[in-house]
Amino acid sequence: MATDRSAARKVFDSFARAVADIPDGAVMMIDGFGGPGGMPSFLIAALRDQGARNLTVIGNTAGLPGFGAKAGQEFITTAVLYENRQVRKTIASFPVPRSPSVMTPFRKAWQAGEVELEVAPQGTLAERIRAGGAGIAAFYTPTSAGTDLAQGKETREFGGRLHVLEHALTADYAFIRAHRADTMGNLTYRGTSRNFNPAMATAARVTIAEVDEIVPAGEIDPEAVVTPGIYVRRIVQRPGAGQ
Amino acid sequence: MATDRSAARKVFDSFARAVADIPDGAVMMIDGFGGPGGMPSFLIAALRDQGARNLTVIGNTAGLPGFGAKAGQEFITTAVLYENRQVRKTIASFPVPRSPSVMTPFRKAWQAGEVELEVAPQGTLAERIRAGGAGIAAFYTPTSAGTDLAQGKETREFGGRLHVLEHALTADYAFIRAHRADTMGNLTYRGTSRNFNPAMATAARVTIAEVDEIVPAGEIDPEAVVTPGIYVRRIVQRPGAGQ
Amino acid sequence: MKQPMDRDVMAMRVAREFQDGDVVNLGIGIPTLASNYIPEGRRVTFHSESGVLGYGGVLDDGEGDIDLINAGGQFVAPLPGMSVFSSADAFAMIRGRHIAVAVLGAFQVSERGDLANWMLPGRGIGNVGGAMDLAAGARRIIVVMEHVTKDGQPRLVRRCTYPLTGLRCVDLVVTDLAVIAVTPQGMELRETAPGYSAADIQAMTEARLTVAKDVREVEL
Amino acid sequence: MKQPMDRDVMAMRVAREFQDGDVVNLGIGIPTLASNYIPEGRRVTFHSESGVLGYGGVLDDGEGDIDLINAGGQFVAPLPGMSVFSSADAFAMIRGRHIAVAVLGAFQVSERGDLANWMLPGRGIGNVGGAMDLAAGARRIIVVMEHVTKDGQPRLVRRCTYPLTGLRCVDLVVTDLAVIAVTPQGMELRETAPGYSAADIQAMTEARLTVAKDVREVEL
Repeated sequence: MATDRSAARKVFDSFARAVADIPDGAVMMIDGFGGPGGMPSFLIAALRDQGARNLTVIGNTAGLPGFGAKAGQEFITTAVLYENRQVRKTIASFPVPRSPSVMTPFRKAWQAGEVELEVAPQGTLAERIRAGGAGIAAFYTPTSAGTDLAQGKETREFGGRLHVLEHALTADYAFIRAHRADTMGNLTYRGTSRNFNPAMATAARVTIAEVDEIVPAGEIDPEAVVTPGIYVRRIVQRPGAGQ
Repeated sequence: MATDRSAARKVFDSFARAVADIPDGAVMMIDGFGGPGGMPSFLIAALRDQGARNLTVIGNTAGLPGFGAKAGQEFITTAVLYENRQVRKTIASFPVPRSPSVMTPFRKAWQAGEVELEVAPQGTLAERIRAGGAGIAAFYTPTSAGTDLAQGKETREFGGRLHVLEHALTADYAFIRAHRADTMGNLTYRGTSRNFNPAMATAARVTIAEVDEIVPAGEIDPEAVVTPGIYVRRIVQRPGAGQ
Repeated sequence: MKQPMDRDVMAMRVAREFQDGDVVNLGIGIPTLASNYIPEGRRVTFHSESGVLGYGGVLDDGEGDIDLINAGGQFVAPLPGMSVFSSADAFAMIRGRHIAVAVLGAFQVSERGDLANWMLPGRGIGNVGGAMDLAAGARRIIVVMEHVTKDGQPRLVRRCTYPLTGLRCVDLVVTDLAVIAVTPQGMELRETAPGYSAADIQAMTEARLTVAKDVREVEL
Repeated sequence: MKQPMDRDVMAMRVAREFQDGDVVNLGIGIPTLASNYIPEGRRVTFHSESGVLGYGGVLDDGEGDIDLINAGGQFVAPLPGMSVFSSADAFAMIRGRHIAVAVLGAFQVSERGDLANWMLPGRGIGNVGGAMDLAAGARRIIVVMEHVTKDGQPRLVRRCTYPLTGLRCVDLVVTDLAVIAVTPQGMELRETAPGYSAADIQAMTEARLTVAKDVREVEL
């Protein structure tokens, strides 16, 4: 049964310590939806400082400046990992800003041939991550059938409609941005900041959550838990309240 | 945008009216987990009284007396539909009581050859229903590989492990037992009464929810909604408070 | 006098398609504008692949909350009866055919309803976002776009030359010049902007148009 | 003197396998009993396919809540830090290999670790419930059962003759007479009930047993 001693086991006191063991070549799930809401910025910054290289980064974007942010609001995205040349492969649905004239560290790295890109439809990406966490090896979806993104993939008709076989994604580490954690690792989110975080939390060997506050077990209504603690290995509280 | 007038559209004032249009031959998703918690008993009773025949019933059980109930507690399960000879096919994971000596209407109908049975592993059943609601035509699962329940199904290795191809399930109608609904059809549940209900709610053309209470839109925290209103077509309140 | 529709008129025309009770997903740009013109007496619920159902209008920077955005990253207002959910759940709704209408922008639409709206050829890198999921999943796809490109090239084409988003998925196209339905028999011109004849429209359209018996000027 | 283990001793022996931090799924019967014997200082979280994680002990009829049951339909106690979720999510946890240990009953276990526990041959109808999902998904499967049938037939067999639940999935078997590990080389006898020799155990076992170098009487 849960005891108070268990509290200390998941709660880490620094972002640096929480990411310290990430090795070169690790497969990472990080991003939220692209904006500051749902973005595990402190964990990303810690990974930049930690310096692991040859990473694969799975996320909705590859760092979009200003997306979903207040005017002039600064926030750290996975862009800093491209800037620091830590990434060798990206799987994303919306990798670059809409305007081709907006240069980003990812776009620069991609143009220089330093990073490999796999573009996946956003819903397929979310479902592949969910499948990875749920022990589903692969699934048939109608999304992308007949398009360039289905090239080289197996297809098959179901109910007279062409479907594409898509494979599960898993990761070594997932960085999660949640609102509240209890000491058992149960998480809640805020609004659309939920996005890719709950699925990513299920699909990594080690899931690390960056949260606004950590409360004792029992403080989160069992009905309101979005990510059950079984999926969360490490929790770190962001400095300051709220954000 | 939501207006107060919308309230009246999903809320039905009688169980009989809510099930009136179910035709002979309909595919139904009903059950909860087997016990009174999560069982849409009033809707089941209304369907018995309505009399539609040749139904396919997809559910975890096919009516288990006493399961998950207080000693002597009476509750209506899908058993009444078998008793009334309304069912021609069942898909279930736990169709009969553990003891072969406990006779149930389903067991009797099955022994008499009046009802066809497909047994599915519980997790595969839940995932097939979820897939039906999520537009996934089929998926590969390791569950049941190499067993009798995989006979006649396609298999394939992923990562050196045998997987079975399982197809999505959808229904014409789902009966849902929830705790609270708002007038937009958003639902919350209580404890383990959630079980198959949220997945079933997504997988039917017409989802009908039986709830303890109906509150105005805005009374349920957007973060705590388990079944978003998009999935719920009709809502009926159970007589009396609580149950 | 020939009078192309402006962005707001196009949005208004699109909004007339929304039926009472519809759940609608709006793309960025003119599609988002359509939320300002819901016909009186119809209840429409908005869905965004950012993970929210039943949200309200777009908010400005001051009122906005970074934890409540639409798929374009704009801040939106909460409404009573709103719910939030994960991306996996948001796309389960889309792929599972629970969205009545998606309104999307496009580069090209072919006469059989193929849609190209995610990638410009030659750009090398494309943002697909949720476009393919919406194309495959929404029960009805309305495209809203300029009738021709800036260079005057038709966007309604026999076959798309841009990378496809989805096959045979578009149901209705609203442009600044016309309203055109995609039917099993091909494209049918149903409404024109004021002052345009069917021949005017066909002249700016590569796709072959049939003309509806009751073709008329667009009404709002 | 030969002293078979009783149900509580078997449950106690099973519980010794739980490691600190494990999430454990317990089948009905002796497996459920194991929750009473968690070793001091180890934190174990219980999962049930009824849709709950972090619940407490079994409650009697009076205290029970019909909205908080385990997979066997028994009422269980809430605990701080508990969470509830749907069946689809409960089995995502199982299939996705997030459950450290499942403790299951069985009719037969084969020497390569095949499990038969869901259907008696000839009964015509079987309740599979979550058995196959647990067999395929839990990271470690411990079977707890009587060493032989009521008729004295071995349950540890060369090949299962009953319908299979899962292939090569069992890691450890705890019976009333012995503790036997399933290794890549086959079954290994590790512990015996008091007074039983390795030869005694093999005599009641159809599967071929190797005897661990440090085979010993079961310790609790």
